[in-house]
Amino acid sequence: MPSASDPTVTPATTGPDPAPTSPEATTTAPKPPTAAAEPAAARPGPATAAGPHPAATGRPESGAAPDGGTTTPATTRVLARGRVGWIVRAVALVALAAAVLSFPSLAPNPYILSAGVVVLNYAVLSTSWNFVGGFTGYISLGHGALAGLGGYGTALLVTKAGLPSFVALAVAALLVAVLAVPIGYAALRVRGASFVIVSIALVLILLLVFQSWASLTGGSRGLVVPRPFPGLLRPEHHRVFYFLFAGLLGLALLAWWLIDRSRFGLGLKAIREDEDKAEALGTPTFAYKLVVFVVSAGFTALAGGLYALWFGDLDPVFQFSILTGSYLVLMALLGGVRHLFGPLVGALVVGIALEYFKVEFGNTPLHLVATGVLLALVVLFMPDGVLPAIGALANRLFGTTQSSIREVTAAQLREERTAGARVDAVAVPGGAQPTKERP
Amino acid sequence: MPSGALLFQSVILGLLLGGLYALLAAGLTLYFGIMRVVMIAHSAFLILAAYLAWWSHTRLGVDPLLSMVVTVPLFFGAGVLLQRLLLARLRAATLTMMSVLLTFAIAVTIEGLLGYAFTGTQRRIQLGYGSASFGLFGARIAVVKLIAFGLAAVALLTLYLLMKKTTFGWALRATIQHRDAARLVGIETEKVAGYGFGIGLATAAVGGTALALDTTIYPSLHWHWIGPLMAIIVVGGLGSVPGAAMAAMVLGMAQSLLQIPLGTTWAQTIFYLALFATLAFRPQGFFGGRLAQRF
Amino acid sequence: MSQPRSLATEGLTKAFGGVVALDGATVTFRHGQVNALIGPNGSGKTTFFNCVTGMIRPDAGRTTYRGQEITRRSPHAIARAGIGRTFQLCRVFPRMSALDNVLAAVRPHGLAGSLRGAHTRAEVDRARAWLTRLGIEHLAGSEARTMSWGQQKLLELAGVLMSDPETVLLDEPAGGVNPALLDRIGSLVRELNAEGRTFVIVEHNMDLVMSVSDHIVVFDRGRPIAEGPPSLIRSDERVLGAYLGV
Amino acid sequence: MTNRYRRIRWLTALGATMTLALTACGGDGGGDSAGSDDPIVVGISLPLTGDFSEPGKGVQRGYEAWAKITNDKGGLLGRKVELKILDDQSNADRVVADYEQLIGSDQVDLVVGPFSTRLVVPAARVAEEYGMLFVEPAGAAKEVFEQGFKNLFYAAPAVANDHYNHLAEYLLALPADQRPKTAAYAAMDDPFAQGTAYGLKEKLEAAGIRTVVDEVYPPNTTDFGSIAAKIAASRADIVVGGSQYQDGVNLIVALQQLKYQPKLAAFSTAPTNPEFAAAIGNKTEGILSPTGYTQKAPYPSNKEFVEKYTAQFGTPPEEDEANAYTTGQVVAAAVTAVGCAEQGECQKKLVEWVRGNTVETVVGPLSWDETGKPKGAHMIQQWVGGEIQIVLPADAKETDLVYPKPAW
Repeated sequence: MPSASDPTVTPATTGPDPAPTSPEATTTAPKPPTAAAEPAAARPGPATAAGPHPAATGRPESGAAPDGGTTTPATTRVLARGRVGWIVRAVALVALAAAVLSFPSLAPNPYILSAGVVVLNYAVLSTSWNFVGGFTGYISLGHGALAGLGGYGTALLVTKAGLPSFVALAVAALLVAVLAVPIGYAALRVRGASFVIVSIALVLILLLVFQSWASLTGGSRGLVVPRPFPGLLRPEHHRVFYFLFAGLLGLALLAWWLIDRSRFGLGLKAIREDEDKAEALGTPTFAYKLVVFVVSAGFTALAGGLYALWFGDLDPVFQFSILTGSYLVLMALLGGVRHLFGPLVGALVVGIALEYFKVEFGNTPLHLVATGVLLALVVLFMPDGVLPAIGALANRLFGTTQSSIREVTAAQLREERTAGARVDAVAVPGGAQPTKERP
Repeated sequence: MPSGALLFQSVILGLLLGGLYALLAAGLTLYFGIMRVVMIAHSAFLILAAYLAWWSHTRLGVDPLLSMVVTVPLFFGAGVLLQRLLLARLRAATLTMMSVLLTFAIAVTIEGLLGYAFTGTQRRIQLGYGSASFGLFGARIAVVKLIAFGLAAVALLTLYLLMKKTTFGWALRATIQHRDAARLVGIETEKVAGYGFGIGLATAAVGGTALALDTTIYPSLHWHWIGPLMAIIVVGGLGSVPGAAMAAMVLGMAQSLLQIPLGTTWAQTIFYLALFATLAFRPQGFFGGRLAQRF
Repeated sequence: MSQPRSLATEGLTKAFGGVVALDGATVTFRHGQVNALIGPNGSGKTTFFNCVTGMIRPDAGRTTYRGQEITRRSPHAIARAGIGRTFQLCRVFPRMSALDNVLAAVRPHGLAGSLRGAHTRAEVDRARAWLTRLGIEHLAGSEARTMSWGQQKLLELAGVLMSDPETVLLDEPAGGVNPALLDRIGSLVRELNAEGRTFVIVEHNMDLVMSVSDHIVVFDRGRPIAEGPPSLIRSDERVLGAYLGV
Repeated sequence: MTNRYRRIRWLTALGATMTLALTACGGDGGGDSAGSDDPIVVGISLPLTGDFSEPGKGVQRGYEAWAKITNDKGGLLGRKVELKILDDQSNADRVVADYEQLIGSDQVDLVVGPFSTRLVVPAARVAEEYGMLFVEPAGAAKEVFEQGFKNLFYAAPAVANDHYNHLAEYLLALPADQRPKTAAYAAMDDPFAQGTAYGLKEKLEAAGIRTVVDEVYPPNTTDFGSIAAKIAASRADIVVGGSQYQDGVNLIVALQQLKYQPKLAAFSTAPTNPEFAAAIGNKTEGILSPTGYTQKAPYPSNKEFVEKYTAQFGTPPEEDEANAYTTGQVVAAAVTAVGCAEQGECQKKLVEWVRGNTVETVVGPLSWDETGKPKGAHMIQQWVGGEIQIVLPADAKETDLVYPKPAW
């Protein structure tokens, strides 16, 4: 449709956040294509008028392809990304997996290996967090508590109910997921602030309960979790759990990726962008949020339970800690919540930065200051995380390579098209602002 | 069965505690009303003020109450700057979530700096009248607790008069109720929001001084306060100052009385149970407040 | 007079604090026609939309659609009943591509439908067709926030239409758009109406209102004060009075 | 709540990421240890920041004093003693990672324990699984000895539950008309602090002294008004506090605010602190406290310790410092007797030696049962005449126990 004119006055897209939703933004409009010029087949609408809601059946109206036959990914990324992009991604993925899996044999001593387990644990936790944080934009500071519940659940099922370790782990994760339903019900019924408050309150109340209910949880005396493989020497123990955590990470990433490309995921992202609007378009936002919260809680509990089996000692103050939750947030935000590998990258970046602070400032609580300042900087200046920032940088350096995860922007598209496109400026009328006073 | 004397004593203690909760929750409510911000750092500033009171007493030999001459204006200024320089920068679309993180970051930073300056050791002001008390119908009221309550009451009353009787209070209430409408009638809402934040933080300065009089302080103590305070503002109805004050008194009293049969730890859970119950059954809160529904 | 399939309200009332935004509004819209809802600022038009679409709970009164009460239903349930809406200040999903913006309106069916990995070719085609019809197909891959105001308004409309509503509520479709686009929107409304969709439009631009609508309802102080065809409304003194504050 | 939120397990993660990068660059030189000129490296993880940082630093001073005094006398087996101290930030995850690093990566020759019961158990498990001797200065709660550890020894006279043994004996020996009838207990929810109070509670209950108040408060409690109100309302004859430092002070002040006057008031830890008297406004008269160490103790090595410690740090040592020093003494005795100090077989010999022998230390002669529990009891001190003095057991007393205590 060459006749469809290009918007002429370039909107202010130079800044990182052009926010053209503001009514003051330059008002340009495409020239309306004449109805006659459109091929009738492409016109939606008339066909749907036959029944009351034909589209609601989800059946293709033209085209005979049955569901699943000729499906295309929903997002436009695919449209912009070429075969090369796929290959690059596949190679990167294989390299990453190889690096992760070969680490145990490269680790020079058990300490390094155990540190690797901790890293993986954090990667799983922040990826699990990202099910809620990344998709819906609801920020939970209480995921540490869900991990703690998973840990205690697993431990108690092993010690009190006598279940085998990994059965206990699965049951505990399931129980936490079930428990997440009423928690989510209270937290997600109203918007925004209440969710954060509940997530913090969850940590605080669970800390109180697990500390006080000493007859069950051992209270401040702690709870010892029996080793699942009692015969293993400590280095072997680390190795086994390293692979278990790696497997769990893979599972969490896979689940995230599957949701990311599903209709469910699109609905969740719509919630993140504009919840009212999503609701008005027919998305059952509350149910969506609740489901994804439960999924997130389940994965978090799995990570927490696996950690308990690995670590062996549980103490309420360490299991139910707000800082744990906040570090997950920091990792995910820094890495980029919109990206599959964002939390993973964030865990590494945050880790190194804070180790630096710890080394630099020694035995003072200044690492807290560093954490606070880093979090504030990310929130103020890099709310999208480093991955997009790097992506943008790479784009700037290497031109508009579309292997980037990012969708192509209108500005880029426009540039590509400028050569041929006829510019016909539509003057912006004085009353471009939607003033409500106008009668 | 607890004796009548113990019950009465607990009621008195609950009242004194509730007063402090009320003052602190009022500040927290103010922020939420003005900007829809859950100010996690409120209690960190509270502890900061307590430390300043302790420091001026221990190092300078000044009565802790006098430290307010400095801390109240200081905190007011800090509040204005905090709102104008940091919170106002956040995008409106993600304000609620990001402001939580930002204020969380501030809280952690304050905690770290306090730990750096004063170490993690628990501190307590040693006053000559620290263990003095007087009797009231068989109950005993500690002088320091009464002073703390008095401070909270005076500060709350001042806040009330400020909100109800002054032009600024009118502008502030208008901003809280409908920002756009307030702007339309010529209120400089940005400026008002900044001052509102300043007032909120000033209440933390008063509260911190009151707190320092009778309890131990340490850098991470703020986590101990923020939970109950958040519960209070939700139960009271987000954004409603009188609602928060009511909820604070009720929950403070409940905590004090529940300690008799349940002990300290379990009694604290009343705040969170009230929070969950409120959100599940009456999200708009129990004491007025109509902002919660939409945010 | 009342048509069984139409959107209707009865005594809808909503107060914010002391301000009464809706005061027992009883309205019946004409099915299959373009209805307009006009009135001075603050007369409760947007609140009316919000109540009808479930975004705000009315204090009293009821809403019916196709003979069924929908008053207490959640917004998504009302949307699924066939009522789509746009927002006063245009709202799109800023960080999703235009195509995703439109596809977000596809309703998945059940759990299996939700978890299906992708949209069908037909759905993508239909989404593209809407973008094409609204003249923004070339922006399919762009994030919505990079688009101009006018483009975003069209995109919002495309999303609503993708959900295939039988009745479309438009909140100030002309707000902030230039004359060329205004014409385009006007003719689009007429076309879509001809295809069988009912419209309810809140609008201040009288030219647009008079040119597209079949039936006009005038609001003042939270309730209808007059209704009728444009020719009648144009000369109604009460309407004039309401606008001029007489 | 408390500083514990700082305890973040992920910092360990950083170690991994850093070392991940380093592993590529080849091995470390820490592996060789047996050479006779090499120092004996003793690995320790301590809470230098976080909740337990104050006592943690005390323990650190104790270890440093031990290393200096030992080296001044020529070291162990002719080798210098070198301490390698890591900060665990009062965090259990971190303490485990620290010992992993010390044993696995840094290849230290010996390890000794961290501070606080909560950290001892996880740390001891690491040492156990690497087969290292683990003598520790702070895991006083009885749970520590119920984990089945074979290599663990507590280097102090008694576990928490036995701290008040002498006092219990004293009270139960009183004539029936003087014996207290009722008792009130308030303990911090901490294995050590609670253990002290509950140890006494068990013995008194068994003898028929009724418990009228039994309160456990979280470590972050700052307002003791309600607890004090309950105790005051019960009019218990005696009050026992399982306290650390500040909570004990707060509870005493709150009790004094309520004008409660018990016949006996015993609090663990707090009353032995040098700042205690000032903190409660000098109303200390009659307050009791158990202690495992006193600078005035007549044991030969103690004189040297107090003297040299005071010269090194300017102030005389307290209990934490003494416990760390004791730990060092126990390890040194074992190493000297067995004649080796490195990982591997040697550790088994060290363990066997400690189990079978009695060690003379600054807190007296120590020996252990098969779980690593010491077989002694604590002394009881009391504030008498504005000064804290030993009153029990009878053979060590500096003055007589005052009962019932005067009003405070």
